[in-house]
Amino acid sequence: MFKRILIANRGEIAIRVAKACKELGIITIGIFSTADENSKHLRYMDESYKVGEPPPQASYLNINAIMAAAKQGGAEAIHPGYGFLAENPRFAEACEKTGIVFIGPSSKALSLVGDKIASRSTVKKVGVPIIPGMQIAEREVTSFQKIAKQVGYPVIVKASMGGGGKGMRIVRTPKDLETSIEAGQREAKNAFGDETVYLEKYIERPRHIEFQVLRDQDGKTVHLFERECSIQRRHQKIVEETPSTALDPELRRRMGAAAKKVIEASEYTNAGTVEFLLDENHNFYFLEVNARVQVEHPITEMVTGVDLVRQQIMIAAGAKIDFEQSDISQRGHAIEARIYAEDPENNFLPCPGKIVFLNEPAGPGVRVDSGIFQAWDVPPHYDPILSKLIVWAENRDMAIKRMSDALNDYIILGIKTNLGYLKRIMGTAKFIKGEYHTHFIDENESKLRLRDSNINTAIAAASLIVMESKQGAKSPVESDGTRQPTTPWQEIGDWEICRR
Amino acid sequence: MFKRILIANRGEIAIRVAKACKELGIITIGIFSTADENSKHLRYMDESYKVGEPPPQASYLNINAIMAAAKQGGAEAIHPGYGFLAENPRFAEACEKTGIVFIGPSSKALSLVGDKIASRSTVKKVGVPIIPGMQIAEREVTSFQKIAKQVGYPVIVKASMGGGGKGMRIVRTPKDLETSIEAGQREAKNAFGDETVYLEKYIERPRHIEFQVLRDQDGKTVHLFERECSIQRRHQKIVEETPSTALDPELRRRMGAAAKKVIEASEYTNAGTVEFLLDENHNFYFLEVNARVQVEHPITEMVTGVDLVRQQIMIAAGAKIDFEQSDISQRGHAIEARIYAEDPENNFLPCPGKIVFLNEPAGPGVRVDSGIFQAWDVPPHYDPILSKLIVWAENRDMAIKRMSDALNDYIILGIKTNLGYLKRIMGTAKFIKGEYHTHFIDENESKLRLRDSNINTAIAAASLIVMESKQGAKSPVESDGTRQPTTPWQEIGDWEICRR
Amino acid sequence: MRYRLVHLNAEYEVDIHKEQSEFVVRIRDKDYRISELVVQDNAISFRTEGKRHSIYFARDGEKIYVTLDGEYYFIELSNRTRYGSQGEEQQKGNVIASSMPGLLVKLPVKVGDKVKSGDTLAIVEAMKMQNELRSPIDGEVKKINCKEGEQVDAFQTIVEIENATIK
Amino acid sequence: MRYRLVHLNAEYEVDIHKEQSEFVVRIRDKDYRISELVVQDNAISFRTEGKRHSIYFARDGEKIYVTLDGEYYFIELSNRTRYGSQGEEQQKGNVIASSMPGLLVKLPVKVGDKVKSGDTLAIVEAMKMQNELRSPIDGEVKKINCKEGEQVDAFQTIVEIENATIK
Repeated sequence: MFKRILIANRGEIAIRVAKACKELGIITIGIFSTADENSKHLRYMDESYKVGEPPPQASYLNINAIMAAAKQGGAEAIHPGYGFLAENPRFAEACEKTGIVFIGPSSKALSLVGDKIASRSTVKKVGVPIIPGMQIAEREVTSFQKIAKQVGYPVIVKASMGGGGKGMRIVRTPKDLETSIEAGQREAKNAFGDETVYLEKYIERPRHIEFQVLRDQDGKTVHLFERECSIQRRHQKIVEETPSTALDPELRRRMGAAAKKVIEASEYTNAGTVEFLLDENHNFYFLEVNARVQVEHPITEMVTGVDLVRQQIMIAAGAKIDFEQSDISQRGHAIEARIYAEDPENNFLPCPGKIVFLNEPAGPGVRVDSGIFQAWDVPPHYDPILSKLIVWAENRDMAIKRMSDALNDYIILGIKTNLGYLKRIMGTAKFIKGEYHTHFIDENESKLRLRDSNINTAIAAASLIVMESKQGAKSPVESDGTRQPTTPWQEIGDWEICRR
Repeated sequence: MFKRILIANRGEIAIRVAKACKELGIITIGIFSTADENSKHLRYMDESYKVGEPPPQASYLNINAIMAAAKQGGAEAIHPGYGFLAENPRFAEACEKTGIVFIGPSSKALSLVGDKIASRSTVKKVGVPIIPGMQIAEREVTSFQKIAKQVGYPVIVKASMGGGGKGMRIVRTPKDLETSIEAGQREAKNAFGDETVYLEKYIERPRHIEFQVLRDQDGKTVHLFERECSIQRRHQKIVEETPSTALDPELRRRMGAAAKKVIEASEYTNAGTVEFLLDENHNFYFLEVNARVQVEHPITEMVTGVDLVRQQIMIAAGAKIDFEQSDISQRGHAIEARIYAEDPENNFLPCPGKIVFLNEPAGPGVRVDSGIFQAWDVPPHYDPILSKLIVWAENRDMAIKRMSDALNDYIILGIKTNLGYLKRIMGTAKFIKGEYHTHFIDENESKLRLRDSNINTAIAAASLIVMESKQGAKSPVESDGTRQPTTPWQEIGDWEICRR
Repeated sequence: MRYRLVHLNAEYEVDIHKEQSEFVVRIRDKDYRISELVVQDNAISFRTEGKRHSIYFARDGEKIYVTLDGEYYFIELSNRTRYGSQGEEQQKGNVIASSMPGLLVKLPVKVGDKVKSGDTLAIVEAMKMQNELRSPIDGEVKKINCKEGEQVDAFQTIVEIENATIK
Repeated sequence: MRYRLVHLNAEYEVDIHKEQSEFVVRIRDKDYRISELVVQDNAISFRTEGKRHSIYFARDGEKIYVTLDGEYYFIELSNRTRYGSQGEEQQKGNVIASSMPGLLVKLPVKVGDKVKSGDTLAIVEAMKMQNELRSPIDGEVKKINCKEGEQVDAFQTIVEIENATIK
């Protein structure tokens, strides 16, 4: 087993990985940008190295600086977490070259699964269904037109190196195809430095179902069942659950087998996730491989009882997976809600700032993977994720109620967060019934709006708070030195300075 | 299902029960003494009633006041938690008479299992081994002498209505028997108002193993495996774990079957725990039935995935147990540590007082059932339990490390607690090996003492804190109005006022 | 005592006075009788309309964060000329302010430029998210208060547009 | 700067002085060089002997609670006549103080009573636990500072015994 691991990340995932390391008796080496000198993840590191200025390019994406820290700290392995350099083949390669173990797949497997078109053709070869569309990237508009006609409209134009919705264009009629291709290429070029786009059949109202897979260096492959991640805002998952209400045992079995095939065909080792779209007729299509530990990995841990981060480290160290597919079962139900520093009432715009008061929930079936603390100033340079609230319960109904109650107990004051919004999701009829798909947020917009019911009570509370903080203060001393006693009625003057 | 439940308790267990109620859509009615007007459990109650003054007799043991609150609040059922009135047949009877459901066994079953001698004979009838000794309470010293000779010394004299070690006397030679009986009777009389004592064979170095059982009103009985509770100080459990390292599958099967027999023979419904002693030769003996949800119930929940408090409420409402014995399995390993307001360096004496700073651990496999909050003044009238830290992990080694790390993350400042002591238990060779019994604390006393290694660092920190708070303060103003600049060297005067 | 509070761009006129042991809070012509008021640190609790509320809050100058039954309310004391959020600007039309704190990554206009409604005036980036600020009106750039590469605050005015014709 | 600190009845003489950017803390004739000192709210961190320590603390007058690597240290500034804990009393022998805050449930002696070593002088109850305070010496009750039914603090003197013959 490794003696020293560098954790090339920050926030909750760096803490998650550090805890797994400590439990294995491994010394943890942290990195931080100058914006993170006081961040929580450093409390879990035995040693820490500064790797650069706040912008990610200068620090958490700075391969040279991170490799230097790894060398200085004597790291035998690097865990990249998620985001930042987690799926960057050049980073994996830099590790391979210096003899440091990259905790993840090889740079070769990373390159393969990172290229959407290449991975589509690999997957097709082993008989896993892919969304009908192009097999290779083409440049000619006529090729796009031909294939669009074959698969039938609507179609979607996607960036080959894409992600996060960038470079995507849905096309519903042939006349819009050409302009959409051009727009997609432009956006792809700007976002990824590569203008290659391709075309697929567009699946209406799909569910996003992914399978967690582990594969060791001997090629033993086990899946740990699905996660349903259809609740998304701006192509980013915000609520995930497992099991999915959309799968029956037979479909689950077939998708699990398909996921294992994809991982095997990609010669992929370590933990990986195979993403599928499921259409309204229960057909599933391979979407992509996420070559990292995912934000939503805890729900799989809760229902299968397998510690995924520990498995990642063990596999990277050469250990064999010591359980069989038949040992893995789903027990109960788990839901994750991602807590973001953002304003759902203002288009989910991010809201960094100081956390003035914090109370995190706890108790039966409640897990909080948190990267924050009271009095911390959330920096504006990184992803707005603050923490993850995960609940487990005997069944889905209880899990939804437990999540709702835990969200009630989760108090973050001083910055705006999506806590209230997440609670509203838990109260939505379609979510409670499990009847949802990736357009859930859009289609339930009115139901997810802050309801009026308690606004007057909140306004009343705010007025009382203002009044109390005035009355609690000492009587004001006028500039001429006379002391004026304060009574509520004398403060009516406040009214006058209000803007009309 | 009930619409309104009164929770006749305080602290973490009242919160635990309230959460289960809320998840079932049940309105929670709380009670509090005047010492608990600001206590955390009230935050989880939809309504609350004051039931009396701080002493337990005046409030949490005040059956009349609690029944009045139940009536006023329209409670259809009462959950007693643990301790206080949880196993009091008169309280169960008061509920039965007023048509309120007591969430627990009937008053009749409570009376039976509460009487140690009566339950011993019930248990013996169904073939479950009991510790060799008296079958009925006897008064004649000659009877004690005869039976002591039969079972062989050492023997133990116990109070029939006993608990918590009161009225117990270990007797190693015949000449000490008579005085021990007299002393036991006196102590029993004082503690329980009943001087009846009886005699048993004394088991050396036993392990305390208990089985969790559920039985519904149709008589369906399922056990949820064992908990090992041998780590005790002053006859009170402080660390519990499951599975026990002392059981093999065959012994586990036999003990589970015996536990179910005991519950069935006692005509006991709802959740109950059957306690056994296990001797060094792996013989087990029935000890007693705990007729309540137990402090350590969470570890069973973590490994079996069954929510015990929810089951209690469902069974009391007439629901059938909807799983079979064969559905229940133990997954992974769970450990609980009880956090007490007490001073392990001063004979575990209780330490009520104000919590100045609080940080509770969280993350993968960590559960905190807590009854405290920062700035709360822990009242001196009740049990010193503050909260319970429960961890789950894939295996026992990982669970011990996880507990140790979580204890590190658990910060309670302002009062003394056993947090450090618990962490030392996790680092003890005998605990790590799983080779322990109920005398663990005594036998490992020297290993459990606060080690010297860091004391100088702590002293240095304390000195720096004192120095900083002096330097941080403004320069002192002398009574004559002159302002004196402060420099470290001028403060040497402190030395002089120290006591020699 | 009277206040004017703003929540989600709606203004609330509030009038508080004491009647014996109770407070009466009038909000939009409806009276709420408040009793059992307790304020401590970050928590306030009171009873109104038959229900007891326990509310956590944080106050930062004119801004008040309040959480109640799992919902969050961001309320501001309206006693100064506030810089509005995007929604409001579209009505007001001449002051373009950032909707979030972040880095001003692009400022493609200069003073005197003619702009059309919908033109991008600035791009602010925070937490991996780019927010484009577009002109709500046809007009001319009158004033620019920031420079590209600068850190801006939420509600900080970046560009002022002189009204030409409202479209 | 010099302090005398008490931890678990052991006294530590501490001498702190500054040398350039470091502090030198002398404890029992050993020097600890402290660098990178940061004190904020309830946390103090510093480096000494090659290791960085992050310590939470709370200070309440002369009492300092410190937690370090999962262990808790209760340290007192020794600049007053302290009432000792039980252990110490057994050596000192004439001042009987409660070991914990609680209710004085029994006080079976009165001034002038002759007591023997081991006799129960008082019973204090807290958190379901009774603590018997016994006389460490043969002697005579000289002074009683409390009444039965009274709440007592930790270290509060309850009874004073006049030494007869030390057993």
